[in-house]
Amino acid sequence: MQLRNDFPILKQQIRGRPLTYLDNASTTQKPQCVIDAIADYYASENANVHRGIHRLSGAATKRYESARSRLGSFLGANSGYGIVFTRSATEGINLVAHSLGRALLRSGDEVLVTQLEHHSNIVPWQLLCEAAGAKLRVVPINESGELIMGEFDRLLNERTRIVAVAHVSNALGTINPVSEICRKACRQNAATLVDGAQSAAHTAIRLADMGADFFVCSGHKMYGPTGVGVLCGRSEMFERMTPYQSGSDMVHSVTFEKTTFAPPPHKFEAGTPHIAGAFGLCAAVDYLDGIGMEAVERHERELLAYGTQSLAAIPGLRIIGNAKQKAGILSFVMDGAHPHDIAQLLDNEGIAIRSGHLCAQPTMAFFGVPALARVSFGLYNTISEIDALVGALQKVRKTFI
Amino acid sequence: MQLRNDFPILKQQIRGRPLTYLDNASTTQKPQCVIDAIADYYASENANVHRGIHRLSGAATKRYESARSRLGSFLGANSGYGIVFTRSATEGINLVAHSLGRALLRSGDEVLVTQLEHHSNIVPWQLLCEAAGAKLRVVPINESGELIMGEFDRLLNERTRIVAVAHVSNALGTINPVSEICRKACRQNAATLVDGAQSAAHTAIRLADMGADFFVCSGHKMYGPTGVGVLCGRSEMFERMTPYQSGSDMVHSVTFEKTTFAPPPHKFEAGTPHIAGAFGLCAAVDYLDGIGMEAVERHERELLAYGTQSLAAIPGLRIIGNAKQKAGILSFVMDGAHPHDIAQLLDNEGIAIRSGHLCAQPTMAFFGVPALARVSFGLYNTISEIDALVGALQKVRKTFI
Amino acid sequence: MADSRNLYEQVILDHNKNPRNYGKPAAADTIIDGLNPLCGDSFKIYVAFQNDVIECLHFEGDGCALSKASASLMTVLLEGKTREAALELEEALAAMLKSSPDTPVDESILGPLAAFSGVREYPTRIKCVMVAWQALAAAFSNRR
Amino acid sequence: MADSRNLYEQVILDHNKNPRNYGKPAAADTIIDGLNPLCGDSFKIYVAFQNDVIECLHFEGDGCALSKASASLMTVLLEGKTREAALELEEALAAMLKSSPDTPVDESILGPLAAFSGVREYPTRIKCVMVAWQALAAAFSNRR
Ligand SMILES: Cc1ncc(COP(=O)(O)O)c(C=O)c1O
Ligand SMILES: Cc1ncc(COP(=O)(O)O)c(C=O)c1O
Repeated sequence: MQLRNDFPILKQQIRGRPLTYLDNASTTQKPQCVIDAIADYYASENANVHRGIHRLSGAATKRYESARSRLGSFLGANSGYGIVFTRSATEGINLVAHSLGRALLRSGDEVLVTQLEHHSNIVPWQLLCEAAGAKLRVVPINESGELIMGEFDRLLNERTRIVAVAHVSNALGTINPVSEICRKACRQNAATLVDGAQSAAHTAIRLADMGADFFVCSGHKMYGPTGVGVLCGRSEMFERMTPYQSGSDMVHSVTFEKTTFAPPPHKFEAGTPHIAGAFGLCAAVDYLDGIGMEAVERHERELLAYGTQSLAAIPGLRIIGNAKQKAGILSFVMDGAHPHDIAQLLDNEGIAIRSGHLCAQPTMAFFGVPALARVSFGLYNTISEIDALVGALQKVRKTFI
Repeated sequence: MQLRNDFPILKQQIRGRPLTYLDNASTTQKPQCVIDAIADYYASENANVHRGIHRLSGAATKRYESARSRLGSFLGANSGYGIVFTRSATEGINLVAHSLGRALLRSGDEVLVTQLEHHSNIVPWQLLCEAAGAKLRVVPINESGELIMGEFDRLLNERTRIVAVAHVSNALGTINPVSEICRKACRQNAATLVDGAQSAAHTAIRLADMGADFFVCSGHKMYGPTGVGVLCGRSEMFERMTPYQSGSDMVHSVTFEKTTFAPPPHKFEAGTPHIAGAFGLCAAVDYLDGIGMEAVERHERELLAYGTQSLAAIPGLRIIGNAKQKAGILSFVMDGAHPHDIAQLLDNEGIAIRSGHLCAQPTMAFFGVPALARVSFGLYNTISEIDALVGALQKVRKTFI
Repeated sequence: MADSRNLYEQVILDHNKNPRNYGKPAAADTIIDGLNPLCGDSFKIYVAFQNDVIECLHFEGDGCALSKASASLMTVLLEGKTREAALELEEALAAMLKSSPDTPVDESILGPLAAFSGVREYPTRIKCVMVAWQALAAAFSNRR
Repeated sequence: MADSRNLYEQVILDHNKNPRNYGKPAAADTIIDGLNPLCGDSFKIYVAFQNDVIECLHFEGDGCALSKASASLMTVLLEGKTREAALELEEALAAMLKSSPDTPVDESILGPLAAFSGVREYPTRIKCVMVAWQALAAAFSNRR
């Protein structure tokens, strides 16, 4: 596959074997163009943004703002949306929970999440509800790992003020019906946040069609740098929200008596932002669009189909999560072998997968497992890597039986 | 100067002239070793931390934790302190204002800042005081731009719960007597936060001797990457503080009924951190220690002395800020020429300086100026760059007279 | 300083050094604050109307050469104009500043404001030129 | 899988497959929770004392081969030991795991725990080996 050459890390050997990286839901590898965008900025354009008259600073400011609009176009946001750069998906959720949640939620109100959420889309709402005397309600899932939409309909009511849901479950790969959820929530006047950490780099996002009020994602899961994420939100919501972190860059004027704040998105970006991160992420989405998100999605769907079939054929292996709509994530358990030991033995073969509770303990609890082994695909993975995985899993079986 | 070669950007020409970068208080340039540390991580070690069994993840985790201790040793923190990676100095201050402030402050309590603070060390305390019904009090300065310590003594009282002060003023260069301030505040049982954004890369920090409860700084002002900063704080304080952002990595266990939190520093680092940023910052402080912070400080003191003398000789130019203890920052105004126009004309000569309110509007208000022109030195600046600056300022004078 | 001539045209240097209609007039119908927090530029603009027409404009405050010259030119150019005409000129100026540096400038509309065309090379300075104009436009749009 | 032999020594595979003292005993003086949130490992440890001596130890729960084998070996090794001796062995195990992979291992102190020396190459797994031990040590230290 030609595009594997774009990723320097894939040329590397792990103990004499090529790296088979199947932990893309945790973080993705970086193409050379992303690494170069970061290095070039530091080597020839480095300056702070929003602050200086000099040419480096002017250029950095301009490029930072155009990275902002580029991310908006990548996510299919129309002019009704604004883009805030965050550290991560986690920070985006915290920002909304703080700046919208504290103003919106009253005692007795409800926030609706699902049994499929990542901790980062649970705990901020939990703490918010505690602080506001509101109630956190949970849409349950079925044995396949799909949301029970009848229960969603029942739980959504006039007290529901916020609905927060993953686009794709990081633990099971389930693709949730987020358009339907946003449409129904909107009818009840509830704000919607879609956690796109696991979708943004794997399918074309059309935020305007999806209809979410907020969408968050993480650069490092999109072939981009660490320390940068995106919160895309409806401008009218941003206008109404209180600031989050405070300090320079988010103020209009400061006196000890009274401080006024800048309009969004700046209102939500206090202090010097991760400038190199924004540029690297911009390079990453250019790279993705160069391949085409449809092609990326198609490729990963093929890997998923082949992987599902191959893994299901291994005796004693059970795939957890069999939703009809699934992204390129395959979680499983194996008789007699703990997920950690599976991951460890695969690592010795140069195969990197994830194991553990996957930051989704409530999902683990539902399936009654303490941990899962998880394989997650990226655009550079291949059918022969899946064959190597299957061979290694056969060996794991023998070790622990 | 040999070490200029370590900085690729300094080899660059701006409109046919070499770049004379004198905006180091805004952000510093990056040595090649920092750029390499980031690029190498992405090209050959990229993985998430705290999350995986596989070797890349294990190596990243280990390196991330050792970057943490390296920053502690760089800042002269003893074992009573812990290190939290933040986005920036601004985020570090926000974290303390939130997680310590909300728990500590009662109506009628006081927070003490100074007239010299950067907006990032004002607004978080202002909002905190508003929320808590507490009072923000301000230590005034004299015409030289020094804190009036008699007033500090008067303002510090048994209602003072937090004292937040810049180590070095970014607007005037004043070095504040932070050890004395911390000692006196401690006697009144007030917590202390020292904003080291402008000191950490310019003088050896000995946090244990300084005695601050918290110290914050920004990587991008320390020859390191954007998007990473450090909050160093007393572990016993960290233990008592509530979490800040929430989500993965900062929890111990999560159920919809009850979530328990990880111990510090992890409690304060929700979501995937800026891993590459921590590694780059670690490379930056290794680089600084390689030169020796004493040598850095001595060099910048020489530049300041020479710069002060040279600028003072320009007719119509007035230096603002003449503290006896000053770091390598020179702010000034010129008759008939607005700071922005000075900066613009210098830019045409390839000289980058900063102009504006310098995110220190209260300091501007004190001196009755809307803006300042600011020259700020870094370890790579030279005497001949100051000569070039003086020549260019003479021309500016002619243009506007 | 060859380059800077593009930015600091003689008319700009002149209006900066000798701003027209500077200072607080005895009476005004509207007082508008123009603030550019990024720079610390801050102006007060005083407008007196006769029916729907701007009878006279004054300004005072502090700012860079670009913001000051632009405010000064504004007070000169808008005298005797309607609110609509003022808004149109503001839009024309904004559009010119956002255009690429090699686009020809329509002097028939912009008049002496064409002197600001060099600012197109310096996007961070656009705000300086616009600060007085934007404040005026915001106030006028509200009353439309 | 040559490499993995260092990590998964026979004694570990054996204690993982056939954990000793597994399950809830009829009676226990102390019940201790050992949790490794990173991994989802979770054990309950049941301790029965006779005077100051650990009469018997049981455990149950879920965890990886390393955590399970380590817990199983712990229940075997600490029977008849005092709290102090238990804490000492916990410290010796922790120290060994933190030592560099080429440091010789003192089998006279660690006995079969020496099988975990391969874990030194895999720092992320140290926690797995220690989870039961740390829980026990925390409970014992509190009572000292
Ligand atoms: C569904 C989902 N949401 C949120 C997150 C948090 O992402 P980050 O750690 O980058 O904030 C993740 C990452 O694992 C995720 O998979
Ligand atoms: C004294 C001081 N404090 C805080 C800050 C804020 O730093 P950052 O924008 O990196 O958060 C600065 C940066 O200019 C500063 O000079």
